[in-house]
Amino acid sequence: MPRLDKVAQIPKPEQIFFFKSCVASNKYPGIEACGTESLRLLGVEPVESEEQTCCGGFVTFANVAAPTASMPAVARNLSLAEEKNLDTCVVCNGCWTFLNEFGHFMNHNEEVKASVNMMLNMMGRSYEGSGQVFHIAELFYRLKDDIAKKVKRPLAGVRAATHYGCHYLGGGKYSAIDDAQMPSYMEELIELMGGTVVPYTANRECCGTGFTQIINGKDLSLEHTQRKLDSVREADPDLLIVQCPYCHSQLDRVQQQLNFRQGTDYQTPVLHIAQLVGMALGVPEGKLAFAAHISGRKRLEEVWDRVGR
Amino acid sequence: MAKKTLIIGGGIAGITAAQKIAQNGGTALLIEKEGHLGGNFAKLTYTFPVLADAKGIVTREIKTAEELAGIEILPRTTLESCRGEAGNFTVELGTPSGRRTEQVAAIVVAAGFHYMEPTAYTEYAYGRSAKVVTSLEFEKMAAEGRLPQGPARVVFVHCVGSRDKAKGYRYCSKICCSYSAKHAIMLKQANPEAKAYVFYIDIRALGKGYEEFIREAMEKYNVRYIRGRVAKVIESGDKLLVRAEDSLIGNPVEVEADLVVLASAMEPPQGSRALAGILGIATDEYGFFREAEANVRPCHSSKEGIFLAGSCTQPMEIAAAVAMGGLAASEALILSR
Amino acid sequence: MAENFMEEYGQETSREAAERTLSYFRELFSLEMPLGRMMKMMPGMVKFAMHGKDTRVDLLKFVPQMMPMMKAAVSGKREG
Amino acid sequence: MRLKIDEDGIRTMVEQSIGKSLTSCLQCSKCGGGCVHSEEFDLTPRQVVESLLDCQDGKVLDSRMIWLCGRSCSACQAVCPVGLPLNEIMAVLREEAGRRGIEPKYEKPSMIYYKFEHCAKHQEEGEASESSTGRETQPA
Amino acid sequence: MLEKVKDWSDEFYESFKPIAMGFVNEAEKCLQCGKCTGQCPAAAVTPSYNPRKIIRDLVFGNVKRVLSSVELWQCFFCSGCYSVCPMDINFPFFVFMFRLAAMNEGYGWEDVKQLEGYAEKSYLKDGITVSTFERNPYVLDTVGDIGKIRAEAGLPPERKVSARGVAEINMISDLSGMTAFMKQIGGVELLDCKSCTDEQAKRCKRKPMPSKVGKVKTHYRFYNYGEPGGKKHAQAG
Repeated sequence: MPRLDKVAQIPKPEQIFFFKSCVASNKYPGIEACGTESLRLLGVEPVESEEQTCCGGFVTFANVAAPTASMPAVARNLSLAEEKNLDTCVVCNGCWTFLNEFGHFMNHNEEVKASVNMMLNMMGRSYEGSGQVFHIAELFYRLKDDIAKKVKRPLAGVRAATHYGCHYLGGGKYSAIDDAQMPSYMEELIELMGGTVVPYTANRECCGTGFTQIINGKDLSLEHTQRKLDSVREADPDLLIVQCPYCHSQLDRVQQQLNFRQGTDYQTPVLHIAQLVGMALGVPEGKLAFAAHISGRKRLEEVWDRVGR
Repeated sequence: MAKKTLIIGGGIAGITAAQKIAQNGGTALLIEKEGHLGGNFAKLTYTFPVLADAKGIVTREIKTAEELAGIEILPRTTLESCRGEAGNFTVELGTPSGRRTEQVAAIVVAAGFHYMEPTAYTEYAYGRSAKVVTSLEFEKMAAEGRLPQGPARVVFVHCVGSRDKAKGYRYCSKICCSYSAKHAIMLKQANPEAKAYVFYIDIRALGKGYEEFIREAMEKYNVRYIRGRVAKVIESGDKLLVRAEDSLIGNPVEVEADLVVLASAMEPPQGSRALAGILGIATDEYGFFREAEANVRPCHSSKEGIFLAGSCTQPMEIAAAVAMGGLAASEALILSR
Repeated sequence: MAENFMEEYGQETSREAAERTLSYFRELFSLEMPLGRMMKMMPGMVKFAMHGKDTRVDLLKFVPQMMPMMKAAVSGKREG
Repeated sequence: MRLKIDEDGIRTMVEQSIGKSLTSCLQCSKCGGGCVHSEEFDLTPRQVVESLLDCQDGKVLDSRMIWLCGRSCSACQAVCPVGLPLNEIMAVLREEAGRRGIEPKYEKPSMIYYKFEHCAKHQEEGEASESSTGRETQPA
Repeated sequence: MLEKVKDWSDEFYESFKPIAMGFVNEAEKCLQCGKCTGQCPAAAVTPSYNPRKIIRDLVFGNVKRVLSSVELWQCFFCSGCYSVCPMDINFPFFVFMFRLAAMNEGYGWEDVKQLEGYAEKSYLKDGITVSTFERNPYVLDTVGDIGKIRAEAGLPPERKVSARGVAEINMISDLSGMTAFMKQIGGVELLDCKSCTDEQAKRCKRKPMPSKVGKVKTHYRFYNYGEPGGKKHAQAG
């Protein structure tokens, strides 16, 4: 059950700082386009910034960067939102955890904050720690009444399975809006838009990316993803809904890799929650950018036919 | 004529205290918020470490108490207020027939305990799946003969809510190890075909015959004890998948189960802090009543004339609660003479 | 297995590895600004200043804030 | 590796041959503590018993432990507080392994980890994706 | 293998806690209950990875074993252990810190080397860690030009971070020592895969590890928490 007291704390913003994600921008542009577009349709103006870089989580947790570099990088990105006096909205679980955890850490450690601020002052910025970071799914859940009113393409007859992603629920044990072990807000959203939720056994399992394991320990990664995909195939949903572009990339692309390696036939289209909401709200087809998806294209077409273009 | 003693709570500790006071020439006023006496003990089917008929024992004890002349039993009664000092308390009781004021010399608090509802443990699917039950519900199932039939697999999970800083309490509930063994034996006796798995962290069998009892469960009844806390229970079709680590071999393991029994923690009784406020006695960080001195004066509360008995002070087994009830009774008698 | 292990490790114990690790982290997470560390930062700042006019302006604004720190670092070194 | 707990393994067979129930094992680790082979263990005798109780037949029969143990030494058996005949257990397991055609493992394994995945030529066509930049390697 | 307790550094954890900036704490509260391992995705697919054992070794100061282990590099960073932990131990941060310490000792560079390109060629150059570059031919065929798809979606054909933004993260990198750190990683000489012949590629499979990265001697890593097992590892040995 979503923690409703936490959801109520999320303000209904007029404007929000839209934090772009690397994977979403460069591999699945539909997530970025739909995220901004559906927020706009819901009456929230996304504000973007050219100066916003990658959150730095990947290079930090891949141990390429010294951790001393990641705090200023996080503070710099957050200060961009602070300059505009806005809260931040992210589309990626990784960005969410990284900005939240390290922001939280700096807010509770004055010495570190001072030394980070010294570095930011050199480039004419400063970090206060006043803004909050929300995941776009949190915002959608907050605005679910508006979504219910504005559905243009009801997802009738669409069977969707969900995957939340570890970095939102695991890392955000105390800050996520739902219970870390058995979340249900995405299911609620799907049902709200007229879809059917398909339960499957490995719902709360990791997608298998394993952060850097997909590069360094590919066998481990693929084995784990295969377990997940097996379970998904058993339930046979039309769509697999994720809320993290990195999980999205893994679940989408590994299907093809496993089909290539082992001759299996995994064909489940994977969609980001922003794309699903965009689909329901009637965002034009081009903006959903399904052309960037690899697995289950045929199935996706069927879904399109059902909901109407 | 000796002065009266008020006993709060009609569980086994309260009943024992009332009996002892009456048998030694005192008068006891036993109040119970439920409609019947017996407390948590009355919800059990068997006792441990000797598998004796719990219902029979409770009925016998209640009957003894009811027959004794010096005991007045007030069911559905709560304490409303309390004034005065040791030897001369004025208490106001809320009975079904209205308020009633009494003069008592001493008060024995035997408010018992409460089984925690493990709703916070969503990873164990409690509340979502009908096949995940607490120990208390398992007792009920056993009493009604609804235990799984045929070659079913039942998983018992220790330390649900106990020894858990994040979602539960940091203390050990002391009796879960023993009663889970009891449940496993009950299952095996009712249905020898069934398989029982117990996931534990440490086996804390501190008491006469407890270790032997648990070893008996392992060796005679072939209950499989696996060291490791269950990480999650997943619904898979009509089965449950229980995932944990067997930390003695260091591998994660998975058991397919038909029923999962959660040994939920012993909590302080509901409203224990409010009761402590009325009486003016201290509680500890969890809401258990604090004893004046843990070792040699375990039944003295922080206020003179108010005594504690049973599991409202700490998690404890039946024998200890009975012993403490007797001790509280003798302390109360000193004041009421 | 044990032989493999010894071949690679030698007689080194965890104590020695622990000491090295601790001193490594002490240095890594130190928030102090000794002169040596400050000098190491200089090339980065110069590179930033070379980037464009706006960066130079921002960096110049920072100079008054930097001077006392420089002084402290220099004098601190002399005292030490 | 996640193991699935089974019910029917060689446990019953072992118990019948030694004439004693394995459930009496206290898991106290006294057996492994004094063993001369502790340098080369993959499983300690205690873990062998635990694995047998979990019916992890493959794990036990594939281990080196059952081949290393039982060579004119009964240190574990002598100290066992519940008197489990560990030597006999290992002998029974060796027999069973022989029956199943599992080769004896006496040689010492190398525990060093090798890893050579940095060359793109080793990655077959169609499997190098991982949302990576991978600029140091060219598309195949 | 037989270990001497006197070789362990029992003060290690206590002195590590204050300097680890809060990334390593609460490990002393560990109950060794195994809830973390029970749900761990890495433990489910690897033979010997076990977070519980790593925490135990950390608290007991058996640092050598943790740092030289392969298992340290098998963590999935999924935070599942933290989410179920009854004592709120944030284990992924431990792994993060210990990987740094292991690199200081010379272990695990070959893993990090593969990731260094993301930082050097993408993060610091473009400000974006994941570029549009695609090397999977199947994906290239199916998807085609990502710039075109972006344009169709109403976005600029390429996401650009402003030059000022890139300059700023470069300065952060220089000032915080990240650049220097990366130079050290970059010191591993690997065969140039672009120009290597088939012959070289074959050799590459058995190529010994570089003996030095920067100033640090590189070491082999060991399966320290159990027998790897399986045919694949038997061959590797």
